[in-house]
Amino acid sequence: MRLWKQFRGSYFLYSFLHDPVAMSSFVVLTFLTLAAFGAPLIAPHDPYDTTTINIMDSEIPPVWMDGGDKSFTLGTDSQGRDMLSTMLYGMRISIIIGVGAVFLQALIGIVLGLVAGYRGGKIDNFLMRMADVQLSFSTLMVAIFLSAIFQAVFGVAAFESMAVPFLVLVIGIAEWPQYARTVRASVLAEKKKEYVEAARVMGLPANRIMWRHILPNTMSPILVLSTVQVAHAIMSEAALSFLGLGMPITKPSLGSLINSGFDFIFSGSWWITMFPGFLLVLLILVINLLGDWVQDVLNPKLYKG
Amino acid sequence: MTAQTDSLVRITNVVKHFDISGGFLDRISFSGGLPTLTRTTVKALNSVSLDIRQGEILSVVGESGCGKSTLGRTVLGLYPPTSGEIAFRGQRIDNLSPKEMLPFRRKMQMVFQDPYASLNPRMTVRQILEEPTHFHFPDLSGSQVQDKVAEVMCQVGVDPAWAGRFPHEFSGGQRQRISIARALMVDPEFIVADEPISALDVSIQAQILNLIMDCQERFGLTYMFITHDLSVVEHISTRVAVMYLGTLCELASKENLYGDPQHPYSRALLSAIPKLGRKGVAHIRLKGEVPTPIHLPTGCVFHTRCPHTDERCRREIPALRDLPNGSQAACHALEEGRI
Amino acid sequence: MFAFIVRRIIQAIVVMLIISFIGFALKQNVGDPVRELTGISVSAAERDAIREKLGLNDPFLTQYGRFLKGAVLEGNIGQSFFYKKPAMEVILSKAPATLELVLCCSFLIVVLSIPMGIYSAIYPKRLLSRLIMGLSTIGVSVPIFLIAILLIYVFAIELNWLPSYGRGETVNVWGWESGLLTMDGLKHLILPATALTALMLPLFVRLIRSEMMEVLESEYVKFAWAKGLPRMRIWFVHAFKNTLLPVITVGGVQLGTMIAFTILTETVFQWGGLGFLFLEAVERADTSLLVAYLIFVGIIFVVVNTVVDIIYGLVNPMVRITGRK
Amino acid sequence: MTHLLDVQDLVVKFRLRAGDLTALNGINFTLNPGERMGLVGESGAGKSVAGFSIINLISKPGFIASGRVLFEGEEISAYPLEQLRDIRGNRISMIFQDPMMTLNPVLTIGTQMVETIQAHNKVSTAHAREIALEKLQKVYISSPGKRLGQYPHELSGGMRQRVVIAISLLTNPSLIIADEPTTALDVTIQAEVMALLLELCKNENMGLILITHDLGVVSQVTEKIAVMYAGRIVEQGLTDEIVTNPRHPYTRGLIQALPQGKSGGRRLHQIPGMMPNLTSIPQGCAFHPRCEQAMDICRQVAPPLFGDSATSGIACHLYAQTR
Repeated sequence: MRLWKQFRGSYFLYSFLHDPVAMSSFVVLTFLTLAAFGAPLIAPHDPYDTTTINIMDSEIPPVWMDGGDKSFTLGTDSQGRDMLSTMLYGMRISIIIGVGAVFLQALIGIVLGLVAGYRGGKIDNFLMRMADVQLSFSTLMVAIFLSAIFQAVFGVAAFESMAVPFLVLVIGIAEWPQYARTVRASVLAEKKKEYVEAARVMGLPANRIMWRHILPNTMSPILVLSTVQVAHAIMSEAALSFLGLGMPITKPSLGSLINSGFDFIFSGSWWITMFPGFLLVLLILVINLLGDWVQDVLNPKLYKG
Repeated sequence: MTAQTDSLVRITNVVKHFDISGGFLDRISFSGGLPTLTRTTVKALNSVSLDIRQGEILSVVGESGCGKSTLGRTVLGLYPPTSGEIAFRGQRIDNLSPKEMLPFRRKMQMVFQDPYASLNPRMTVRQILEEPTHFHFPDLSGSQVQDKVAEVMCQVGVDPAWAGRFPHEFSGGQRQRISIARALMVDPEFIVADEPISALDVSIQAQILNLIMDCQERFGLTYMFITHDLSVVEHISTRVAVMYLGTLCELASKENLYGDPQHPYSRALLSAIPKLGRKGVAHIRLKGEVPTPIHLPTGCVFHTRCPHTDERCRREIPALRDLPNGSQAACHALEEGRI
Repeated sequence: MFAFIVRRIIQAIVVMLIISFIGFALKQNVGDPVRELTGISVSAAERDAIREKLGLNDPFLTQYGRFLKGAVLEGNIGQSFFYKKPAMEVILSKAPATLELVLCCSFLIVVLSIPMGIYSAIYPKRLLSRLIMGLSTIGVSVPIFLIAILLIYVFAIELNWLPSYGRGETVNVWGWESGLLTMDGLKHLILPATALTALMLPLFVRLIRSEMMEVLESEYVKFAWAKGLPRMRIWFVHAFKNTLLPVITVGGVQLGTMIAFTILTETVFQWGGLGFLFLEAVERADTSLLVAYLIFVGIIFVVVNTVVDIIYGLVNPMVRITGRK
Repeated sequence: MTHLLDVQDLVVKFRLRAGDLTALNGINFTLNPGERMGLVGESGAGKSVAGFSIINLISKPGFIASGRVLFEGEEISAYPLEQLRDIRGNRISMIFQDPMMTLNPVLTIGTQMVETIQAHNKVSTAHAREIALEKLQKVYISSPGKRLGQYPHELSGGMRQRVVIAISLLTNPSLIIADEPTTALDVTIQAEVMALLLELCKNENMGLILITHDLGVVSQVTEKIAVMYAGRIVEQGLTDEIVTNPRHPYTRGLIQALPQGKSGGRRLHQIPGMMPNLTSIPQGCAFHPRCEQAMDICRQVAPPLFGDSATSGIACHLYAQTR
């Protein structure tokens, strides 16, 4: 109750209510998320149910164009699946992978960053050197490599059947350095502050100081980073799927839908690519806009360089 | 006043060096074209010996970088000393494990400089004050702890009704009171106060100084008061230790230091205090700059700036010696009667 | 400063060792070197003989040592199973296409992002600045393959102004297949380069703007105003020189991102460069080629990052004089 | 005689989303050529804002809402930026608080000095370097020739502040505004820098506005004082008079709160409470909630500056009759 009251009176809420961009982004994001997770309820067709799909329905244009069909509002893809339904299901996969990957990154990154920052010394040197090498390759490159390796080791079929956890793992491993560096930088800053010394003078054990005193104070940068990273992870997933290293076309995410449509763009079926593309951009854009707003409000110093 | 001569904390030949050379690669340097590995150490404390007596306020003064804060933190075991001993009531504490150290943690507390950084911004005042109590007195019941929080908050002049608030809801002066309350929660005997008022405004400084002195009276506390503000030192201390570049220059009673400073550095320092109503600036000018604690001068650390330097000062490190007026100072010139 | 450079170079070598080790471990565990040499139609007994002859039954570290020796002395990383040529040779033959793309984009980014970033930092409230910032927020949110597809759809399919795939006509200049010297090659370059630039530009504009705004708030810039300096001098000498430092560091790191994105760009535009080659190698499970790609890209990153660090050191007097960051 | 500086009813506000915040609420003071004045107050009193508003260099979102600043008879508060440039750094110089932050870290001392001269005078770089060298010698910097080629981080704090002072002297200004010039420095260096500033002002007959919270420093260097509280001047007058005989309850409290040599061991006088936030300045006299002598009128009417002469005044209802 007290927390709620505090939240209601907070600057956070105040600035949210006075920022139309943040509010409309939030509304759009909520709408998209609800639509994605409510897909089984609201989608007109079930794209996973092969019995309802008729290959003869393929490449039907949206309803307002010549040759459109009333039951397929946004047309169909090359396999005759309803675009709207497939996109909703695809967005659900994109969001699940995006959020799941960020959880994994955050978990690895926060633990390693906290340990590196608080303990310092050799562990710190080693972890940060590793993070540096990985980051200099760029997270996308690492993700591409990892999925390529996974596909080679487990075979394409196994990879496709386990694509969601694999992609979460791949993107999670590829991007942990972002968290580790951010957390480490803010731990180093917090560690110098006198409340940490006060806790040490009290004789509190190191673990308790790390988790109970320092960690809560690194939450602002973690929150800011997390919004950016969700957008990033969704984008990475789309890129991997686009390259054929991600979700299979039988269970498409937005990225694999765009990829499958790309071949048909030359024959004029632009909607198979453009609709999921637009949805993807909208999704990432609203998350980024919210991220910008969160950063403005919390204004933490993110790790640079 | 026999109790005053009892030593509560004894610091013997404490040395503290910090290695800032970094990783292996950072240590590579080139001298005469050949790669060599060099270590860079900051010599923060160079053999400091000091007794803190029961019930006194011992002030440690000096300019930034003189090692006064390091001394305070080393005494409390925040930094392990490179060499030397620290004893509390005669028992050596610098080599104890964190567990063996616990009973002493309760006796020795610290108050910090920056009231904005010294309280955890994510904890309420109640949590800040309860945590040490729960930790050190696990036998106390919840209501006993709450009573104690309320009591101590009253003692430092913060309304206990505000215990549910977060630090950022308080002003700098009030936070410093809470910081003092946190130290008092575990019934300490000895408090290291590291520049506790220098981040505060003048009118607030007086409030906190008064509080510090009240607490001493009420709880029979002993303080090590670290500051650069010489007028504050004159106001509150029993004895004063003057430090320069990690070395103790002069240790004297307040009256002796302000009335009859002995060490050339103390003299220069005291002449520089801006005094209300004194016209113009008439201070003893020191030549040159403070050397870095990475490259300490040989012999007496002050010889590069001292007006009385001779050959011996450049060569030999002076020891702290008793002077006729009862003070102690580390200076060859004083010992030889040159000044 | 000399010690600083030596340190950076030792660091670069260590990083390369780590990368080569990872590459080698991949090769050992993922690929089958015998197949790379012989193809599939060889009996099990013959395979074992070849294994023994190649020293594939030696301890891991011995093999790694041999691999490293071959790689450093002869540039030999292994044989591409598909091309039946040394993998490094294949990589080098495709590298010019990718490098030309990357260099063109880097040039465009530097030329465009600096004025845009500075302008929007100095006049944050003007309409043009808001436009730049708005566009760059959208730009960050559009995946590169979508930009590429959109460009193809508009300029190649609908308007039919520009070619949609391939490098076009190239000229061989001392072994370097260049598309920059022919009209046709340049035409082919426009869309891929635009796509890649459109992706990276917003990042740099936002970075330069935020760094510059921070510097403009600093005490020394305020002091420069108090000294009565002309505003051009304050902006371009006092503020921009300090903005440059973090931008240089990030710029080096972002080059890695750019090369990663060439994989996507080249796929969409069927640009016959490294990224395209890499994806083919993934599909064909051509491990040696993958490892060669990893090591080649690794070398580029390490060299660029080391050069960037040294430039940083030269620009920043703190490093130049103390040799420390 | 025209004053060197004449500040009239200066009001400075900060434009915030929630509305305008008054940081400086109508201050008045004058300074004669060669006169040294201290602007004293605690943090948040508006003393720095006052200093910076003289050359119209208030950080955003601050702006001068009303009032005038006359410098040698010219109304410089109305000048556009290009004209102000001729004042700033040329006829009025500033010295900032933290010498570690004031100098640009990537430019050499020489560059930063030469550019200042060349911004205001058409001189060759060689000639400008000579002037720079001469000023560096004036502030007692050892081997000044070498310093010109060095970067700020190669110098110690005290040395940097002397470089900043040298920069402020380059164009022979008639007024120097020093914003807490010694707060970031150690005691012995503080004394040196202060002595230097005093000597230079006397020798060159420059006016000085010294902004500080340290009454001790002010009393040693300045001839007159203005004490500020919550955006207003509450008392001004000759330094000697105010230090020995403070009349405004706030000034008195401030001086009594200072630990003085002979007060040893006793409790210090303390002013209860703290300075109000700019967002919640009490009605009437801003000091009344902390004032022991507050009367009914204090809670309703903000006292004007009651003055017995042109140079001194007290904003306190207790002194309303002494007019």
